[in-house]
Amino acid sequence: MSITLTLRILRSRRDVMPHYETFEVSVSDAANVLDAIEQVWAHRDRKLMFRHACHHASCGTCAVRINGREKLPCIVPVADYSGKPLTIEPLRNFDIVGDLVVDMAKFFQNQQASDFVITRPTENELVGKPIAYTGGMDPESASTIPFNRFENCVECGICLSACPTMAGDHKFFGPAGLAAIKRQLDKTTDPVERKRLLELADGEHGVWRCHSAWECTEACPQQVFPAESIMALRKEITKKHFRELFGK
Amino acid sequence: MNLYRPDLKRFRFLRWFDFRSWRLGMIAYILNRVTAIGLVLYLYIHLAVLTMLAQGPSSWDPFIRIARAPWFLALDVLLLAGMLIHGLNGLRIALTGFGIGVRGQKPLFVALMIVAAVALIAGALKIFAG
Amino acid sequence: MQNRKRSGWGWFWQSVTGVALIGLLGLHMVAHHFVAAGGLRDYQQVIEYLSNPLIVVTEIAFLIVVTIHAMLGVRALLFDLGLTARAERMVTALVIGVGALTILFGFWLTYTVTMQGSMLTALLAP
Amino acid sequence: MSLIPHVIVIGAGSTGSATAHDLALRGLRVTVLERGEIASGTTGRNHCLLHSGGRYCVNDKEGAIECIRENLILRRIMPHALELNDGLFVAVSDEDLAFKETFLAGCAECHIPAREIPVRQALEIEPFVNPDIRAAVQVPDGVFEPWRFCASFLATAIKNGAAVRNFTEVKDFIFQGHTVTGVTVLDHRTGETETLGADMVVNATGAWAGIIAAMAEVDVPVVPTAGVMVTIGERFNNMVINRMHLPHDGDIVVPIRNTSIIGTTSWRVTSPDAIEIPREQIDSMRQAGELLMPILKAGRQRGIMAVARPLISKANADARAFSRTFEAYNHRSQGAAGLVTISGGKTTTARGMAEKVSDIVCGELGIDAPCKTRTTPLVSYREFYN
Repeated sequence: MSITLTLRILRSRRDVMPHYETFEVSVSDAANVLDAIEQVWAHRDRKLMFRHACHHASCGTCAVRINGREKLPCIVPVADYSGKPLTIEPLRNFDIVGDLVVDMAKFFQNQQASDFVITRPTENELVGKPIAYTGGMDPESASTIPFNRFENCVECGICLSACPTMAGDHKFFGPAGLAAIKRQLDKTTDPVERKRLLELADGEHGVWRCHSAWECTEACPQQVFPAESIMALRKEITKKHFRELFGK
Repeated sequence: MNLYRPDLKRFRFLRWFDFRSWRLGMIAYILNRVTAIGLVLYLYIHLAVLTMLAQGPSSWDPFIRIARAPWFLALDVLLLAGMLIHGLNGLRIALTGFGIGVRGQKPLFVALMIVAAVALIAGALKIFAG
Repeated sequence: MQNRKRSGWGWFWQSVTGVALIGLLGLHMVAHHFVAAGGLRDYQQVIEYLSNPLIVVTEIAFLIVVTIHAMLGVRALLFDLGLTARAERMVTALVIGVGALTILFGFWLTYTVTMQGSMLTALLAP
Repeated sequence: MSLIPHVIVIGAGSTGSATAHDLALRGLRVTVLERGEIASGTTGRNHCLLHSGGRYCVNDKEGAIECIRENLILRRIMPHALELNDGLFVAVSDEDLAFKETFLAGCAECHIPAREIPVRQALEIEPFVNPDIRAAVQVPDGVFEPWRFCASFLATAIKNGAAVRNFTEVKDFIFQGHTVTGVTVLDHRTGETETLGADMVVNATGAWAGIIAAMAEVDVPVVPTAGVMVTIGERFNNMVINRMHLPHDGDIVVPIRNTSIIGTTSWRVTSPDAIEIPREQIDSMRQAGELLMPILKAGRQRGIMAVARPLISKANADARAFSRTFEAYNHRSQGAAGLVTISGGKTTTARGMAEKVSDIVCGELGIDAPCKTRTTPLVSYREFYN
């Protein structure tokens, strides 16, 4: 069965001020919001700029705001909104390239700063090991589920868009980058590397800029728990400061 | 007003007031901020008022009579509300920042706000009862 | 990131002073509003209250802690607006200055009122 | 003007990205033009299977040999975008069991390291596989992250001097006589149309290759063949679970991150853009997937995706029977010198496709530069944004 859906999309381009344009499209009732956006592009306006690749929440490219909330539209069913009009906007706290596309350059530089790799280090130890399905995730098991060999973070930028500190302070390192530092810290025992990572997370625009709104964790579609990572980093860094204070 | 406008980039913090995205954490964030600004302003008003003490009883005692008026006491209740919200929410932020109660921060916030509400009611009754 | 080595202390002291304030402010509020008859003290009552040295010490501790907490808070709030490095340095200098003035003013006020009080007490003493 | 020849690559899917990398490594000036986001076509929406070749080792040996060769190369050059979890071919019926010897012989013939493991052990490793399986064979399948797959190639290309322009759509070719000398593009970022000169143009647009070729009034025998994939919001398997039979609908469950992808169907479509998904295909595929792993029934359906694969038409056969191998076409003989099309194949074989088309490009340009992509490790996909 197909349903008619109204999409109000924020359009802008280098030479066009941001404004909303309304489109009506027909989609299957089983479709996700990304399918509806793609329908707008396919049948209404081929100039629409939007990012998408994998359509199953692995690549992290399609993140937008749907009715003011950050989502990966590839896994949000249109049925969730029961036919009501959808307002689709690009992520906040990024520069807009055009329409729904934002500039991810600085985001990826911060992701890279900790040398965060998306494959897990346990990769080689897993071969032939039995798996255990735990059903649902919590912050502790989410990073240790044995058979997921990629990190949970898909680098979509949703947490930065949801973060109120990011809204004000563009120099803030951002929840995703800090969560990446935390994961790298978990993976290494090398004291020099640990020191480097903690110093990267430290600083006026590092973990201390967070004001505990926990919006990143709330918005994250992939159980990365950035706020929890920030808190854990604070604890580690405070410990390090005290050790340094007493000359150790 | 469209907050995506590039010329509003310097006022990005206006995005805090996009009510559509407010969840519990954002409400806590905004409450903390609003009460913080209110309390800092109050600190200086308070110090200015206390200066009257240095001028002796002739300027202080008439003020105290005004301060005992019901409308003034209502302001006191507002002040108390600000202190309770900021203090108890701040307690959550401090605790979680040291790695305590991270997993239960949301119920912790709700519980602390209930404590704040109860304390506020008790305080208000006491203030008005004299 | 400048001041990397020291930057964590701002948040640390913000938390410590914050927790301390819960105690001190509670004491301050109870002492001023909930204990005194009629809710607020008139001049005479204030003088009597301040004649207790323990109270003076507590009030001064409160003054210092609340000023540090407020100034760190104002600084954090302004930093959240995404300032330039220059503006950040100016804000830091500004909150140190304003904080120091506030504490000095508080000292002066406590001293003046306490002195007035002791003179008054001396005058009234038969 | 630089003396180094300028090559335009149309399309930033896996083929275009790998081609840009190959040509940049050979020292050419490369510009990649992509109408949308990178990997937003077939590469993005496939089931992310890094083929061992096991799937094709009986009915498409050529494709299978390409797969295992490229699989082993990719493990060396882009380990940062791969989940190396191996694959398990399981026999769930008597016919499947009877197919086992043929399958193992096919693997041996294509040099795919296959290892039969006892059923009991297989069920220990994969407790959610249908407990009634009759046989299990382990092969070196894997999973790749499609966007990062392309971004890694492009990032390395950029590092070697290539320019990548996404959201830049090719609108027309520019000819001088019977030679393509450039393209007209629309930059969606600025809304402006401009022309870009080129010594060679590579059409690496996969299922869209026919549409692009038509702009230059040449033909390529690419048939856009749609496939549906259903994603389940939980992951139940460690390895890729394949059914041990000739490739069919819903006979593979690919785990990636914390999801499972059931793939895939196959039917011809007229346009590769915005494919309508037939409802009955979803149901039939879920049923077939549940035969392999009954627990999938309990899984929450997370999404459905359909995309057109570029199959090369060789005979009038059913879509499944097409070879999954690739083909490069030099359009010089059709009156469009300077234009080459590369299509067909799979993401797993993208590097091999790039090598083939880059050889043709270098041959046309009279450049003697060997392919170096087999041994050159790729930089992090994040450097795509540097």
